[in-house]
Amino acid sequence: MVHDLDPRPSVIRDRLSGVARVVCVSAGKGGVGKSSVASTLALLGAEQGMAVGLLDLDLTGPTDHVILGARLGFPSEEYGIDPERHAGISFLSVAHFLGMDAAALRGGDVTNTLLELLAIARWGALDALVIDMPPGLGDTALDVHRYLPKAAHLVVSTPSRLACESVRRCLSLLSKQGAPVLGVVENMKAKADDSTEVAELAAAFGLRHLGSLPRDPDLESALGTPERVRATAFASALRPIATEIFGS
Amino acid sequence: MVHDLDPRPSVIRDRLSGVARVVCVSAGKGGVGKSSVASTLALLGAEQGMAVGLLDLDLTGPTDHVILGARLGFPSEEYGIDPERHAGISFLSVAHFLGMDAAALRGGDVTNTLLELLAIARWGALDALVIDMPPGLGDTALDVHRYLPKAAHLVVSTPSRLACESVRRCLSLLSKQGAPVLGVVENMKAKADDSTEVAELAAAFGLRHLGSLPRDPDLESALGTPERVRATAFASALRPIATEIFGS
Amino acid sequence: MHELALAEAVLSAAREVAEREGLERVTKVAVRLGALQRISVPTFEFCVNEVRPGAGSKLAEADVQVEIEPVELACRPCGRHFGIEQANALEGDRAEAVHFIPELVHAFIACPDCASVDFEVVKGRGVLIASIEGEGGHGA
Amino acid sequence: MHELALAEAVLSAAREVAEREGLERVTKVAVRLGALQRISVPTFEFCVNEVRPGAGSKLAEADVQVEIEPVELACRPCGRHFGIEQANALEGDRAEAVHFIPELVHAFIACPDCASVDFEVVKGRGVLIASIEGEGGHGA
Ligand SMILES: Nc1ncnc2c1ncn2[C@@H]1O[C@H](COP(=O)(O)OP(=O)(O)O)[C@@H](O)[C@H]1O
Ligand SMILES: Nc1ncnc2c1ncn2[C@@H]1O[C@H](COP(=O)(O)OP(=O)(O)O)[C@@H](O)[C@H]1O
Ligand SMILES: [Mg+2]
Ligand SMILES: [Mg+2]
Ligand SMILES: [Mg+2]
Ligand SMILES: [Mg+2]
Ligand code: NI
Ligand code: NI
Ligand SMILES: [Zn+2]
Ligand SMILES: [Zn+2]
Repeated sequence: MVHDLDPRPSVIRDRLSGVARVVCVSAGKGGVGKSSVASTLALLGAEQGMAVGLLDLDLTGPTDHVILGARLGFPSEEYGIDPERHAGISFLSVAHFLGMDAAALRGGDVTNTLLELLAIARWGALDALVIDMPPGLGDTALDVHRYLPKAAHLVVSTPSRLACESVRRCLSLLSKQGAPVLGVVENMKAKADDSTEVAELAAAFGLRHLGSLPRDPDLESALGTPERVRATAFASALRPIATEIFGS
Repeated sequence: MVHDLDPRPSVIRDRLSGVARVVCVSAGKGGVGKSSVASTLALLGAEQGMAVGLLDLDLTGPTDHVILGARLGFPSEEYGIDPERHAGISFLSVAHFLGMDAAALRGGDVTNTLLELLAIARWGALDALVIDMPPGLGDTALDVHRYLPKAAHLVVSTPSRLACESVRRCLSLLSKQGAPVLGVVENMKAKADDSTEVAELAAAFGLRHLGSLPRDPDLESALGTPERVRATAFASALRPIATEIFGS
Repeated sequence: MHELALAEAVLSAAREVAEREGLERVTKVAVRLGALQRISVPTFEFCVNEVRPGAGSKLAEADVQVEIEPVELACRPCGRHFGIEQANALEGDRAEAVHFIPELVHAFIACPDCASVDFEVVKGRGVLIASIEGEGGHGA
Repeated sequence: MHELALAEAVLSAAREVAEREGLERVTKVAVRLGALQRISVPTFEFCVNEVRPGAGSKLAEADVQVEIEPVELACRPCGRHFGIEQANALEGDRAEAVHFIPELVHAFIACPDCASVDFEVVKGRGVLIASIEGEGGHGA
């Protein structure tokens, strides 16, 4: 009576039943700092005593393992796969399976990969699962809304008009979808920069501007060492935002 | 005897028969400056007396119109659509049709949009068509290889390890595909930065490091005014690369 | 008349098929126009005749039959099928945008049941060759 | 045994179907295992029995039939169908990566004719419920 049914969507809710909240770090635009914010947010949550997971859904351009200095290699499997425990967080990325290889994925392959990861990963009890989103408004954005409808979005933009142009389209999509948006974080703000573009963008969608993170020349050299990432001015500026998000 | 045939691929070669070369500005990674490089490259080609086209294939996050200060609104149509003449170049973007709206596109929709644009746009005689690629290794990257197999890639990276991580996967894909790669351009190099990551990346794939473009604090305010973009230090550093690419 | 470009694509694809299959002439090309793209049958027929190659070509005598395929959209999250009313309601710049690039419908239409913009265009997208018939040569 | 997670998914989906269709019990669940993912029939049967809910559940007595579906890949640029040999030749970490996430095959396999990595997995990807049968209730 039923034919060719994909069993995976049915088990996703179970897999996330121990997860108190899902926070997607989104932008639409690439290079605004989604991965830096998502990874550092997860580290700051752990620092604050939370049980935090991090899932890198930038499936063709994963980078969170570089930021965290996480080992690549297969996660252990028992009743599914166990996200890697690293720097106090539970971490899963396609890079664990792919190593340094490259797989170009069409939309249907993206959906399949995402469903497979959500179906087999055992996150256990988490205060928050942070999801690092890919750039663009494509299959991942639509699938997250479809399969994780309660996920709340933390939207990142830089002050550049090019970033705001794309982030506006992302906010417009989230608004059409009725997806919860926690607010907008401004990243890579130069000291002298008094532009108000990001604040205006947030206001145009009735969203909070949650704060500004400085362009931090020391972030690059801290990459790969979690305690050094946590010690950057970038992380310091993100800390109050993390407290608010994980506390709320 | 033939059923449900998509007529569009058949006409693409005709549409580009007057185009001497296609140059894709690629990276895999977002935010490394693909759009800035692609748009400025097109402007510099025009400055050098070339007939240059610019096609923004970042279909869900187009930004070239912002860089160029191009008017949005429908292109004129005659025997197809005529790319907009702006600042001496022929320019086409999905933003011409979409304005400020947002359309999330799954992979199949990306392919359809790309085929439609390639089938209806009349580029005429061009010395070069510059294509601004989206971030990620997905439908657009695969379709460009499939439908424009002779396109040569100009790959952009920043010195950051996060950019290099993704750009390496892009180079790995291009290499597997046997796609022509013109070389690697290093963007947003800080004055004090003597990192060799991008040079090593190029060398690892047997490619030329074509040059470094400075992180230019004046680029942002020049956006939207082609003559000001051409007058930036960013454009000055790109000029010899443009000469080489368009002259070759 | 950007439709001329699509009519050319149809004839170009038909010629390619004729060559691949070794036909001497194409007798019939059936075209389906997806209603989403809002190209009328007379307009497309006019365009085909404008760009049709002259006497002596394999396509000179082909009977090009054009029909409209109604729009059918399917919402991925909730499964609802819809589309005809919503597509008909598109006006002005939105209709024009979808006329040029049917996928842009994703910016303008949502599922009437669950408001999702995540729907598939099952039918009625754009210009498609439904079938090609020919005679002569080894492929007849 | 990450396969336990997939076996759970199969039983969870079957239970959902039983509830939606008002079945009293599920009599049969036919599962197709795509050969690409390299899960053996005995392994998957073992996993299903490990996670199968006990007496009283709608699934307690279901006959879970598991069969392997061969791999079929289709090259988009050139149309060539291939896959069985290439998938069998995967070894070590590559086989393991594809065992966890079948799409990663795109990193490791290319079309034998044109070397393209742009192919579709037509058949034999992963775990799929081919059919579910049940009885009792209003949906029987
Ligand atoms: N606040 C910051 N200061 C300095 N560099 C930053 C900052 N945020 C991000 N970066 C750098 O900018 C680049 C893009 O950041 P990334 O987190 O990869 O963005 P995304 O995930 O949105 O593509 C990376 O090289 C990263 O190291
Ligand atoms: N050399 C540069 N100096 C300063 N800013 C730059 C430079 N290149 C790019 N940018 C800025 O960096 C951001 C990303 O550039 P963009 O061209 O949009 O990259 P992509 O197309 O790869 O996403 C934009 O805000 C752009 O203005
Ligand atoms: Mg990222
Ligand atoms: Mg990432
Ligand atoms: Mg861009
Ligand atoms: Mg762009
Ligand atoms: Ni028209
Ligand atoms: Ni396993
Ligand atoms: Zn719906
Ligand atoms: Zn092939």
